Amino acid sequence: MIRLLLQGDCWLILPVILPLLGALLSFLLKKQPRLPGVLGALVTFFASAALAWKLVSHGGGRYYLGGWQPPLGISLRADGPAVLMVLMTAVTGLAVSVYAGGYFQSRINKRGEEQRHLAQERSFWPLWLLLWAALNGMFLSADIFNMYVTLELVALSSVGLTALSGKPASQVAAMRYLLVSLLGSLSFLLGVAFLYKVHGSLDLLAIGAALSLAPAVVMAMVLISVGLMLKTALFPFHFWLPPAHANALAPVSAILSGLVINGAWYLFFRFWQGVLPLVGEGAATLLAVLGGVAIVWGAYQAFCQQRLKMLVAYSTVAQIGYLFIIFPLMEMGPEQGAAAVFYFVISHSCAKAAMFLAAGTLFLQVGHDRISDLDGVRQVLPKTTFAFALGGLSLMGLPPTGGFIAKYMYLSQAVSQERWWLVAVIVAGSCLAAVYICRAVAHILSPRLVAVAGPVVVAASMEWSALALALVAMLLGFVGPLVLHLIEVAG
Amino acid sequence: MIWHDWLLVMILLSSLGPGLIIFSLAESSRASRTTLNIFGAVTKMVLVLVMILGIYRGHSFAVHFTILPGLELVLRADPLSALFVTLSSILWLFTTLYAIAYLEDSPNRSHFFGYFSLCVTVTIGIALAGNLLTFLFFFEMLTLSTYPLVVHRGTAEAMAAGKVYLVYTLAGGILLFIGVVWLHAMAGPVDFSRPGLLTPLVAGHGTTLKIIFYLLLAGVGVKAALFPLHGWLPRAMVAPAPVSALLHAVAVVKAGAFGIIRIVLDVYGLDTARTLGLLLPLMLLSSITIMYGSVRALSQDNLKRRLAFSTVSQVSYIALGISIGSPLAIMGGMVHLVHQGLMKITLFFCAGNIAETLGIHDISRMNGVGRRLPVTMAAFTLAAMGMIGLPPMAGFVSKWYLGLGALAQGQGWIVWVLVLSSLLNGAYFLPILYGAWFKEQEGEWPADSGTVGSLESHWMLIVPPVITAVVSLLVGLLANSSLSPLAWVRFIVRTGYGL
Amino acid sequence: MMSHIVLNEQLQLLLLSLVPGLPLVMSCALLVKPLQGIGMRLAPWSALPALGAALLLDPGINLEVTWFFMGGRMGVDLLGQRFLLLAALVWMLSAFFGRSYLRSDPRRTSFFFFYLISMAFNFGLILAQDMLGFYLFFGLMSFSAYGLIVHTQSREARQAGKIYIVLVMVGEVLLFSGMLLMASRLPDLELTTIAATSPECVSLILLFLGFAIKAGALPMHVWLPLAHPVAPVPASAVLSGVMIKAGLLGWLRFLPVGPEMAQSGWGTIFVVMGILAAFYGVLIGLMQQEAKTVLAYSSISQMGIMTMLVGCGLLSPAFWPQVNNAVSIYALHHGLAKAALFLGVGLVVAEGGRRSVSWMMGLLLLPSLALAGLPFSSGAIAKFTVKEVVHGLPMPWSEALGLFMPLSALATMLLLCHFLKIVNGAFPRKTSISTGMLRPLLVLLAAVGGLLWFWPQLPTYAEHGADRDLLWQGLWPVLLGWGIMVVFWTWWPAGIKSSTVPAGDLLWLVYNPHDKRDGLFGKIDTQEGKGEKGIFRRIGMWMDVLEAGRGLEKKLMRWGVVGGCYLMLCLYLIFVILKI
Amino acid sequence: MIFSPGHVYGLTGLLLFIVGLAGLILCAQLLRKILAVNIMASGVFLFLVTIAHGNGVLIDPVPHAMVLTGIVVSVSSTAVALALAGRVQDMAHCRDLLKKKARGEG
Repeated sequence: MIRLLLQGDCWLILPVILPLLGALLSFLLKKQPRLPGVLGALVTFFASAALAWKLVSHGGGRYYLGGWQPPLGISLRADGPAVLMVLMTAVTGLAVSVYAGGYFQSRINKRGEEQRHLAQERSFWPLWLLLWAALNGMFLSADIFNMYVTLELVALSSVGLTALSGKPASQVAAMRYLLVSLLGSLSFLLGVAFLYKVHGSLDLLAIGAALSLAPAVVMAMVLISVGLMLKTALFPFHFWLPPAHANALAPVSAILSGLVINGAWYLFFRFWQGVLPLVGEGAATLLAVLGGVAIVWGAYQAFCQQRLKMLVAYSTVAQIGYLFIIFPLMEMGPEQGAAAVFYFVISHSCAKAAMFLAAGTLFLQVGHDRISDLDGVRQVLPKTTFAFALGGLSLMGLPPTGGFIAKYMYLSQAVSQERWWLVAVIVAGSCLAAVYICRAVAHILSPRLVAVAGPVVVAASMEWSALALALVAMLLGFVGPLVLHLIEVAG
Repeated sequence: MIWHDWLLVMILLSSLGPGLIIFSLAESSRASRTTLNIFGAVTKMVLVLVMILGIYRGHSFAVHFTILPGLELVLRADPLSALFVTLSSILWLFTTLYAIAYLEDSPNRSHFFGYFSLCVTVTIGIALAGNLLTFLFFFEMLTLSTYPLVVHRGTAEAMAAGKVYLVYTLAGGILLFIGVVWLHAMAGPVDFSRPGLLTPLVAGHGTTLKIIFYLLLAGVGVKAALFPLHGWLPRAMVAPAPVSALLHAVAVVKAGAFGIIRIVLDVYGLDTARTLGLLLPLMLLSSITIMYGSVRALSQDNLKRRLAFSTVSQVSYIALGISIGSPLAIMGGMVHLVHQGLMKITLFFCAGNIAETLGIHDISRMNGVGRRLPVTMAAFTLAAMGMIGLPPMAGFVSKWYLGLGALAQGQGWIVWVLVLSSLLNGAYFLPILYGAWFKEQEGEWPADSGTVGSLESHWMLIVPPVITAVVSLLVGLLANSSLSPLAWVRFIVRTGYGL
Repeated sequence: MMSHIVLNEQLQLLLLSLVPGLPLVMSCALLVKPLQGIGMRLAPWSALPALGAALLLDPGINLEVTWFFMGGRMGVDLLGQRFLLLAALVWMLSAFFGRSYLRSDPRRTSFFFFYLISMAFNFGLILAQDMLGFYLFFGLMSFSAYGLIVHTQSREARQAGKIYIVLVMVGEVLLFSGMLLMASRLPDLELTTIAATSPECVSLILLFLGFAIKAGALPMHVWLPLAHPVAPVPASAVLSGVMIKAGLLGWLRFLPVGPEMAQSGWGTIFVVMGILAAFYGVLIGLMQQEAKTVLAYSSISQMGIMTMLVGCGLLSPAFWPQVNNAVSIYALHHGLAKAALFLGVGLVVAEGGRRSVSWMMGLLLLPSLALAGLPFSSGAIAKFTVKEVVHGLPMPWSEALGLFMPLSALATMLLLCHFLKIVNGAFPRKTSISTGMLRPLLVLLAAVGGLLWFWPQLPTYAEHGADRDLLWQGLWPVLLGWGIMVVFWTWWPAGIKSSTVPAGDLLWLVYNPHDKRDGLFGKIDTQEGKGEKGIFRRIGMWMDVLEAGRGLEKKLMRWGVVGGCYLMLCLYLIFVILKI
Repeated sequence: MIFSPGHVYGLTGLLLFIVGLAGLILCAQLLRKILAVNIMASGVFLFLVTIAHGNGVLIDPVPHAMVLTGIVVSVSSTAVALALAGRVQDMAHCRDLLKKKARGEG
């Protein structure tokens, strides 16, 4: 068995199977869902790390589930970007899991509604681990129909998680989220159908190799693109995101903003990576324009928000824009462009998750998240506020954070290709991010002594996990060569 | 030898480590916080001393760290960085001592000293930066580590000032960022040890190089408070006195000025900058700043505000010296980096004493302070005289070399700028001295916290300004000795730039 | 000066460094409470090394101090020796005088602190043998003297101090820029190098004006009549007797002498300015009603003569050594006499009594007549040396200046008669005379009367001193002046009204020195609110824009809009991909 | 161009997709939206089945597998949607009741 593990490429399946097992266990152990949940997260983390190590040392690989070959069998494929995403999910996911343990414990301890919180936790762990499994499946998927399935799995479990808080606003948001993602995934599926009609294959690489501009293919590309844009919440399809992300439970917000968005975007990127040489400048420019508008509009809306979590959610809308402005830059330098955008994704994931976790901690401690009334909270929760600020720094793209490196790569691409309007967009995005983040941070870190709710009610693990994630975001400012090395590993 | 390479990192860690520990200390653990602070400061000074000896003996210190392929963080100690490092680490020690006494009973001290250490770490990083990227890296971090200090009081005014500070410095940071990236895209990694890097590009990309220069200049110019970009500095004086001292003398403004030196001398190189015609605009700009700051200082009644405008004016001497570009002028500018630091920190310490001990913030209420706080005012007087540029104070030495350098370069009008600036400095400093020494006290002091034994105030509030004042006298009085900053600057200009 | 005691070089250097060093150390002692008593007692003696150096050191000895300031040299040359002698004597005796004079002043420690540091810097400036050293001590002395002027803290003192400090500041920067311009053309900053350099117009103007402020040359003299009367008597004595000579010394040290200078108009300017000042000082002085103000104007007038002398030297470079000689002798004479007069006034005003009027008037008469050039007084010797220079000048000048000399003596006599009358009418009603004050005055008088007789140049005068012509030349202005004043007093016993021209004359044209405001530049903003209000208004406008944005975001949330976007985007993508 | 049955099925599938899309966008009620999504899904499945038919000679099994999986996914998502819609409905009902109550008292 062990020899099998070491030899074969079944490492690939572990990041999908293990969280699924965890989900099952935590679903079955209704009394103690947390233990299998956290354990599952831990094991998945190690499995993902092992996969990454294996990839770096032995190169990428393929795995056919149960030995079934395509087209009917499910095949998994590991290359640099996929494993990087798996690894990112593992890091963020582990931190979120640790956080969630403390979060639910604190909530259960805190108020009278013990049963409701217990029930929430019981649903949380299976849903979350299922989501994790689906995400990993999506990243490692080699064929596009599996992508659809995992996309749906991700969507369904996220909707479940969103609705978990039980607040009216979250129900409405979850409903809208569900409808939008159904629209998106059905568009995707129709696109897949078109592709299959033309190519008779579901393998992404095979399709990419034989791509032409036949009408059916164009139709497929359009449907897939728009469907995934919907799911990625690119402007103008961002409308469902802020309410869903802001009204969910704290760990859920982090998961949604830090991981789920990236999942849909990853598929989009994978498709366009192949398509880009074909379609020419116009489409890429369109994407970049939408991205640019998203950056400005999201930042602007974030600045208008009165609530901390809404602010962070809108900041996600803005940051999504960065994921799309890379496309024009990739025409001239595909490798550098990919490196930049993946760097951006991972640092954004860690930073954003840290910020949402921190915001959740503040919410739990203070009882609200009105920005203007958060003065002096630093004295109660120094680590959490620091984590929030650090995450903010990464979003602003200031050193020493991963965000800085990513912005640096973006800018140097834009400058060396002399796309000045993109330079302007990137810079404006940084400035605007600085504006809205500083607005929040100025209150949170304010030295004013305001009596914010007395004793600390949040668990230590909540504070530490957010801080750890923020520190990872910072650390990403220093491990550039490692990350880039990982990205460059071919499939 | 391995310790060579780690020395620079250790210099950074000597303040970073204590800073991080202090963050986690409880508010009440005063003794351990003080011990850590002083331990860090002293360790740093010892390490810096080792470094300087090394440099003097011709060792080279450098640490490379790759953050991306082709992008390196480089820490390198050259004579110029040694100058700035020494200044910062010495003044940091005094500022820390001063701050310990100044903030004796105020809240949030752990927080304060944590950021304080962070701030000096970053400043040292700026000083030791071996390439433009590293410089940018630390330069941006400086903004972030100083902001909490600026708003430390938490009042509405402080928050507003903090906002202005952030807006200015972040915007400047972005411009610098663009400039750095652009330059990197054109010329590859810009290492400070290879000044001729841009020369081959002059022919083909002259205009681009010019634009990049102005971007970089705007970026560092914000922190150096060059004329249209100076708006944050007078507002930031709402911060506690040690912070003002730090901002004006050790870290922020100095980092900006240091950046100008680096950009002109090490990135572009004098010849390239001259060929591109970049020096004259800088010269004009700094001259205007010198005048403007002084004129504005005249009409300020708040002591710290007046000092802030004075900084606006004085720091531009550094840029002026560099932009003139003759060896003597560069010496004058560089040495003013040290001189201005010493004098201005003294002034802010004294202003802090006056505010802390007597509750006086306005110059119009300072009549007769000289008799209540003779030692403080004596230090203030020395520093103010130096600012005016009277011999034998430090300020004179800088001015003299600036003037000589300007004349050597055929820029005689600079002399009139210096003259006018001296007059204006006299016009806003002398009335303060006069009121404090020769006028009678009017009414009670607003909040006299009383004498401490036979001393006029807490000893830790008195000793730092006295020492810095005496040092600022000595560096002028003994300017020609081989241990003075002037001698070191001469060494820099000769060995570092071969001028 | 012939040194009878021969010191070895080490001792000489030690003495040299003690000259400015000892007063500085003493002044520091005054700052420390426990040492104040001793410090006050020993303060006057700290000028002793200077006196010793003036008398004992070999001219030409140098102390090289490379580490000090910008690197410099201290030393004694012939010119410096005479100035040092003057400075040492006046500072020391005035200090003795002051110790008694300020006996009951509670702030005398502060006075002596400023007194000692001014003294130290004054010595330093005389000893300095390089440009920056001179400038350094010059500036320091000027600023420390401020403490002496405003010592009484009266409103007049403050006003005078204000004028003084402004002019000092201006002088500082004038000198700074002048020296800078000069230094940029020099290989090193030694005084000897400077003398050999060729003149450059701008730097000459700057240096001329910079030193003119200190020397009280027209029209920069305005601070003198304001500052001298308000300072305590010993301070006035050193200000008028010694410190204004620093400006003169500056000219002598920094003006390049040579044929080029002779051809430029500089000599003429100096001569004309000197002559003007000599008469102008007297004219305005005659209208003053306060003794010390009159003395201040007399100083202006006397400095005019010295200015004229410098001009002579510039006119004919060959005469420069003689001019140096004459100027230093004249300066020595005037310094001693003027200090004696000031101290005398102090003695009379502070301690005088009816009974002793006559002999105390006698004390004042001697230096007065010496200033007017009474034969066999120091004045006579000084004027004799001056005349020797004047005679040697080329034709038009020797004629004109030959005419000028007796006229100026007459004018001086008129002014001093006026002075004596004022003093005579101003005796208060006290009886005791403090020997502490009397003794230094007597020593000073002895110096005025006798010191110059021991001068090496004396033989020339001694040869001719008893000549009828010379005697008569010295005597007639004195007698005539006396006569004119007697006539004048008989006809107009009330004198000229004091309000005709107030002290500070020309200054009134541009500035009212009795202005009550203390600030130099009028009003000071206590708050700057305007700019910030503007910012707030702009923020308000932003808020409106933000509201509009929120409305738009709500519209974007509608399903219809989303569907529209979906379709549009699909279509657009198709177009773009197919590159239609 | 001659319409084969395959074309008819395919176009019908697409038409269904568009009808569903229109319903999703234009209908205000949640239940109708959910139904619209189901119609869209049916359209897609029909389209897939058409593909499987291909040129009518060889039946491709892969699209069938896809349709089967798709139906499973669709069923579960409909279930989730219905459950959520019920909750939303309940809440809206509660809110209305509360509003009415408040109005009545006011």
